[in-house]
Amino acid sequence: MQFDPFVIPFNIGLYFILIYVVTRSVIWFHDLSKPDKLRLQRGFFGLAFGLSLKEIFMESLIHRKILKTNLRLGYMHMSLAFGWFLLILFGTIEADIFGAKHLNAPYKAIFFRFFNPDHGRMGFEAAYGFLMDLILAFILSGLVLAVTKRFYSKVVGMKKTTRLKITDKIALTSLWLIFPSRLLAESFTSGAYGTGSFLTGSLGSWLATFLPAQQMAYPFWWLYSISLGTFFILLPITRYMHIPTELFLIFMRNSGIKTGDQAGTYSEVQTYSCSSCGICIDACQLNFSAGITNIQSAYLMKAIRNNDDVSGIADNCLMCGRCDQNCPVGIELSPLRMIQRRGGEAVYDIRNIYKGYFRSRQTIVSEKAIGSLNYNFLPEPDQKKADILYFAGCMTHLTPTIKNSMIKILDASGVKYNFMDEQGGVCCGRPLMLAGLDKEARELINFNSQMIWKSGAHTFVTSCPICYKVFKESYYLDVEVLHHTQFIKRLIDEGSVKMNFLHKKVVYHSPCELGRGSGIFDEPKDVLNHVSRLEKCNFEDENSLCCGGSLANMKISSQNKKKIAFDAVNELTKNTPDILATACPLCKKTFSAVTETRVADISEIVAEALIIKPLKKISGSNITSIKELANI
Amino acid sequence: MGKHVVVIGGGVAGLEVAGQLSKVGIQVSLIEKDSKTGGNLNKWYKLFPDRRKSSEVKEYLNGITANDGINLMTNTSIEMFNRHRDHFSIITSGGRELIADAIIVATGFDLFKSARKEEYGYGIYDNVITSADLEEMFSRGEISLINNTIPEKIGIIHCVGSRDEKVGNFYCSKLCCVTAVKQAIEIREFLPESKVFCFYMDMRMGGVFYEELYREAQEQWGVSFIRGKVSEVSETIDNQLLIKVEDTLAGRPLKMKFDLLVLMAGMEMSEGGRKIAGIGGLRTGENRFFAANDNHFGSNISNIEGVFYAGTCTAPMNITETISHARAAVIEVIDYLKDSN
Amino acid sequence: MDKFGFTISEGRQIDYESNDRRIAEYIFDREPSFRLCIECGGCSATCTTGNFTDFSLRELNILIKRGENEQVREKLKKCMLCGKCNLVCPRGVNTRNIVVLAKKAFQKSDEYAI
Amino acid sequence: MILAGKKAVWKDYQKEIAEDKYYYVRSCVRQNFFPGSETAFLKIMREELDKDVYENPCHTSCTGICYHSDIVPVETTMTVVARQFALMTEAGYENLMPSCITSFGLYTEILDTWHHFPEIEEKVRRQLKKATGREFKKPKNLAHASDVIFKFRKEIGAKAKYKLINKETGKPLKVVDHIGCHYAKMFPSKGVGGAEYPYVLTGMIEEWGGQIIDYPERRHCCGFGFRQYLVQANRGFSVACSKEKFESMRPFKPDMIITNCPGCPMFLDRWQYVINEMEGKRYGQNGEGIPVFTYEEVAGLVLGYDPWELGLQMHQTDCEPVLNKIGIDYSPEDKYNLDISPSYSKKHNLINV
Repeated sequence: MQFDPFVIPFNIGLYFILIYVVTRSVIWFHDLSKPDKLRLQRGFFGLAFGLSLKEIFMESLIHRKILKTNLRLGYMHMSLAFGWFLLILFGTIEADIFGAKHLNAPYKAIFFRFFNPDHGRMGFEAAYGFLMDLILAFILSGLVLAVTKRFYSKVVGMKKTTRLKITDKIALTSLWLIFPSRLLAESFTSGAYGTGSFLTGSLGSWLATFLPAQQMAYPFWWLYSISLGTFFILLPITRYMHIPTELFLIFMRNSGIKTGDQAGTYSEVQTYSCSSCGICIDACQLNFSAGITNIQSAYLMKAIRNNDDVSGIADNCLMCGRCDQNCPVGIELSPLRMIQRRGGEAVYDIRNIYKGYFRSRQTIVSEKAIGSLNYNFLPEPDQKKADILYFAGCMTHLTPTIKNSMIKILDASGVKYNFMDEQGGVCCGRPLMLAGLDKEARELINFNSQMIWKSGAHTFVTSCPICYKVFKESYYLDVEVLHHTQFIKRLIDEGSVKMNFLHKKVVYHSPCELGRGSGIFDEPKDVLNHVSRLEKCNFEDENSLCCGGSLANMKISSQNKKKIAFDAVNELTKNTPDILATACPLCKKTFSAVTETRVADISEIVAEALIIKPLKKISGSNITSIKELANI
Repeated sequence: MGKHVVVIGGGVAGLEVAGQLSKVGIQVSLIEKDSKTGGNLNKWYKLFPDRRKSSEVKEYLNGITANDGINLMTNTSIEMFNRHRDHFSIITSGGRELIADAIIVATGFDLFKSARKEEYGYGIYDNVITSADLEEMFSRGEISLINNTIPEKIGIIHCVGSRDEKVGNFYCSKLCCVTAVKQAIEIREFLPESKVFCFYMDMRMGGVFYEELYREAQEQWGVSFIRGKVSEVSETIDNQLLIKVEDTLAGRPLKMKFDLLVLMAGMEMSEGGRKIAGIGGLRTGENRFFAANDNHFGSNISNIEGVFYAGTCTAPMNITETISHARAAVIEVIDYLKDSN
Repeated sequence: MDKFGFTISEGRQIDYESNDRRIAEYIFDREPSFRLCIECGGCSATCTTGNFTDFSLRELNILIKRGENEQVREKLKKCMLCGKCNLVCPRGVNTRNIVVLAKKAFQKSDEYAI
Repeated sequence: MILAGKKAVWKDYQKEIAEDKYYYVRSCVRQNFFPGSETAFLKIMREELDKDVYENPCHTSCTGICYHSDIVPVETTMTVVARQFALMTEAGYENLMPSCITSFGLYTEILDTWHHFPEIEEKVRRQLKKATGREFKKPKNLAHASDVIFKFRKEIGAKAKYKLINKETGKPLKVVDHIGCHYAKMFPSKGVGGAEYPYVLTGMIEEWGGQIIDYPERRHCCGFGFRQYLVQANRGFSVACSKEKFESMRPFKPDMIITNCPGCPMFLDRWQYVINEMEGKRYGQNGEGIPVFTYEEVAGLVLGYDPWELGLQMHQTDCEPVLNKIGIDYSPEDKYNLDISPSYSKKHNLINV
């Protein structure tokens, strides 16, 4: 029996964390909703399992996504994660092959050199020792970067590094100590026995020249064990919990589980999966334009883990989704933030949980009022019959050019439509949802839904991406919901409208709620390509910027909004376009305030290029407007 | 040229006129009723909108009038003046006779006598003061109540004696609003624990940087602005001042207690000016200020040939406008003297 | 007690000193732009809710500041948070946050009352 | 409070008050609510001050209440008032001395109107002539009865048997003065001391040993306001006005209220009872209520008149606390023994028509 008291700290830590993780996962599984449990079971015996393994290898070990965004940071993470993984893997194999017996206790692999100091003098053993040293060197190189990053974050190409709490610091210190202490312990042992490869061997024999290697080795084996033990024990209460949790996250995600509206297993798993890498901080415009550096998603995740008051953090966010897009772990940061905004007040809404699980939305029961009404002053919903409903939205009423352009386009296309909020409508409900007031939003959604049902329309077109998102996702209407860019694209494809080509240089700004929020990137660009010279810019599609005017941020001051808008406009207008095109009234309004460049909604550009059929004189009638003509 | 011009009033306008005239070699007699020049400027500690010290402006004015060509006569007023064919003869209170080719009236303004608004209790309630009294407190460097305690809640009442038919002043003094804002900020600077409320009828922030100052008062200094004309003030048993006002924007009457009330006294034609108007037959307007010959291009010209106006004796003006108006008067005088040759 | 065929009328006067202005202080602390309102009424004019009711954010602002909280409590619920007021405001008052904060403050004051 | 400042204001509002030969016109309200007041006034004027005061039984209401209640048109009111002037002219008097504040205000208003619009005066003269055959001269001096008492406050003070001083403590009684709205609020220059800091009652109280207290709502109306009270549905507003005043004066702990208007003592007196009945709220020390007096009653008291002769038993709020504080000699058992009053009055020649 190979045993020494110094392995005890490691063993305690290891068994503690193993038991903890198993218990935790049982609780997590138990807390899952029924459909999610089914998803997970299906995933376990399906394709999801394989996919997850691949993803775990690519993301949790290799850190492919971080490597893509930031090579040095990626290398740092990869060397530590992948290196450690290799160390454990090859260490276990080494212990199994070269050890006293097969199927050893885990500590045998970790402290292999201590128990087998004579090992590795020649041949294959020596080569294996070389491999182990190489892996250790690989890890240590990453560690050097990590230490430097902590004290000087620019070295790894980052502007900000996350702030730590005290347990994180202890855990971090013990993590940092693990590999240097292993290096020294192995080196001293190797020095004493004349073994070891290029790293431990060379360092050991050099140290042995002036130090009593035999005596020096033992304390470092203790230190190595204690560091490991401490790290494991602290794991559940520090950000390093992300190491085991991320595996669950990947598997759950691949099984098709979504965040939903309420806190639950998945949101908790995601929260613990955040490694506080800080990539979200760099991506955040509140950081780089407005200098607000304490509200980013990494801090939110940390605050939730620490049970801190999160309202100040949760509300101060544009919800542009840039962090979601950049998160290397793939955490759904914006939905998680929304859960916090709701503050546990979420309507227990069966549809949201089952969303995507049921094939047909038609089985969903119709709307019922919830509790006492806030908006009982609203009139009885009433709407004329029409095939197509056009809904400008609150914001569009403040940018009447967009509204008028859309009317011009609709009139010219000859479709039969109704302008639903011509006299000013009722808010779509999304602003309330963004403030975490789902119950109130539901009342407005009910009202607008009834308006739409009464119209009998099959297509619903809106000019506002904010409206679009909520109509698309939270209304459950048996109606096709389109943003006006999609609708115009369709009109062009059908040939219902004809346009001149405007010889103008245009840069397209993709609005957050339309682009990242709803995945509509191509239609607006197709339309613009059709009527103008669309130029590329540095912030396109998923990487596009927020205008700063977002309704999602409750806290931001108007000055900071302006700063964000100003920086964004500067980026977008670098190549001096004639027109900065957007597809959102709010973006238009926000940008217009800070730039000399013409800011126009796509509908405006299209309306400008529109070829209006000349009015034919119809005998015996005095039709004067296109609209009337179209109705004939 | 050997011409002699008498300037009546040694305030901002009078000093500027005297200085500019002597620069071009005209002999000037500057008549001031007080023992020193500076006029109303002496009462003010700091000026709006940039809160520069009034002493800086005085320094400038003293600089341009430190000139041998100016015969300064303090503690002197005008008893009589007569226009002869091409000159004026002026009798001073000292009995001296001055012969002048032209006269510039720069008699300035007096602050509205706040005691006339009896319902505000100036001179009756212990802690009702005027904007000028407050400036004096600023100069002394302490704001305190009669019983030497520090006020915590301070109210500022706009439009005292301005836009008020009841005291016969229909016009807007136009500088009290910005003075109120300036003083509110200064109070907050002096007493960071205090709360300041301004009661206004309209915020007339028509000057350069006035609106910015207003915004600063709200944003940085937390001064509250309540729209409504205070109707009456009374003293409570604990020596606080209870005001009644309508919060016109809430559409409700409001009562509130203060430790100190500051009345933003408006500007009126000065007593000296009224006297001059009487003895010289100079025309005054409905607002009792001197009536200029033409409001657009003759605001310095009086109804008597050779008599010119400079500064706030014609209308409420800030210092910038007063100095511009004074310089314009200088041009008119030079023109006039040239023609009369 | 209607003993004489009439009751003693309640005053309409806002008694600033005895009113509870903690709601206002709560908002002032968290949203300094609350101070910047100049009561122009732009918010009320563009208001989506104001299109249907007498809801006026301008009025609510002022009533909160004076501590006339009871009048605000119910009206506040009518706001749809659409944010048009924010866009219209010439002073950059963060109107939506004021509404959200006011709602929170009332919620808190209710909790304390219980 | 800076007294010098107040005095400066008072100096600005001096009014001419005739020396002698008054044509006295009674008040409709007063002789019903506090009949002893006017009786005492005449006694003081004639017996104590030795003045010539003439009273005409043909005199009618000035119509003030109806005028302020929008019932009688202004021209009618003017004609009625012109008739009063005619009666005065016929009697050979020139100094008009109304007992009622509303009458005083109305006469002042009418004289001012005639001053600015002589054609109206002419028209009224014609109407009066046509209706009654009478002609009139405008009064040379118009002073309210309280102005006259104010004028002779020193003389009354010299003859006083009591001072408004708390016998026990030796300190002056704390007195709230309440001036009728129509006294000076419409024409501040026609009231002694003006409208903001009226001096007419203050002068009396200070002369007779009391101390005036300035409480915040001292300018507030008593609540009569004609329409508020006369329409029953509005009475809640009337009582609320009085309540506002009581609440405001409460911290000052006043011993008594003095008024110069017929309606005010009525409302300040009766509403205390009503507020107590409706809300159980009592004012004054020990919840005894704050006694409310007319200036004639106060003058009578300091001159040593019997409280029941002055008609103090007609007050809803008991006046005994004040009588006791001053140390006035009176017999409590005679308070409601009304039998003695007529003979008593006759004996003392109080009613003199």
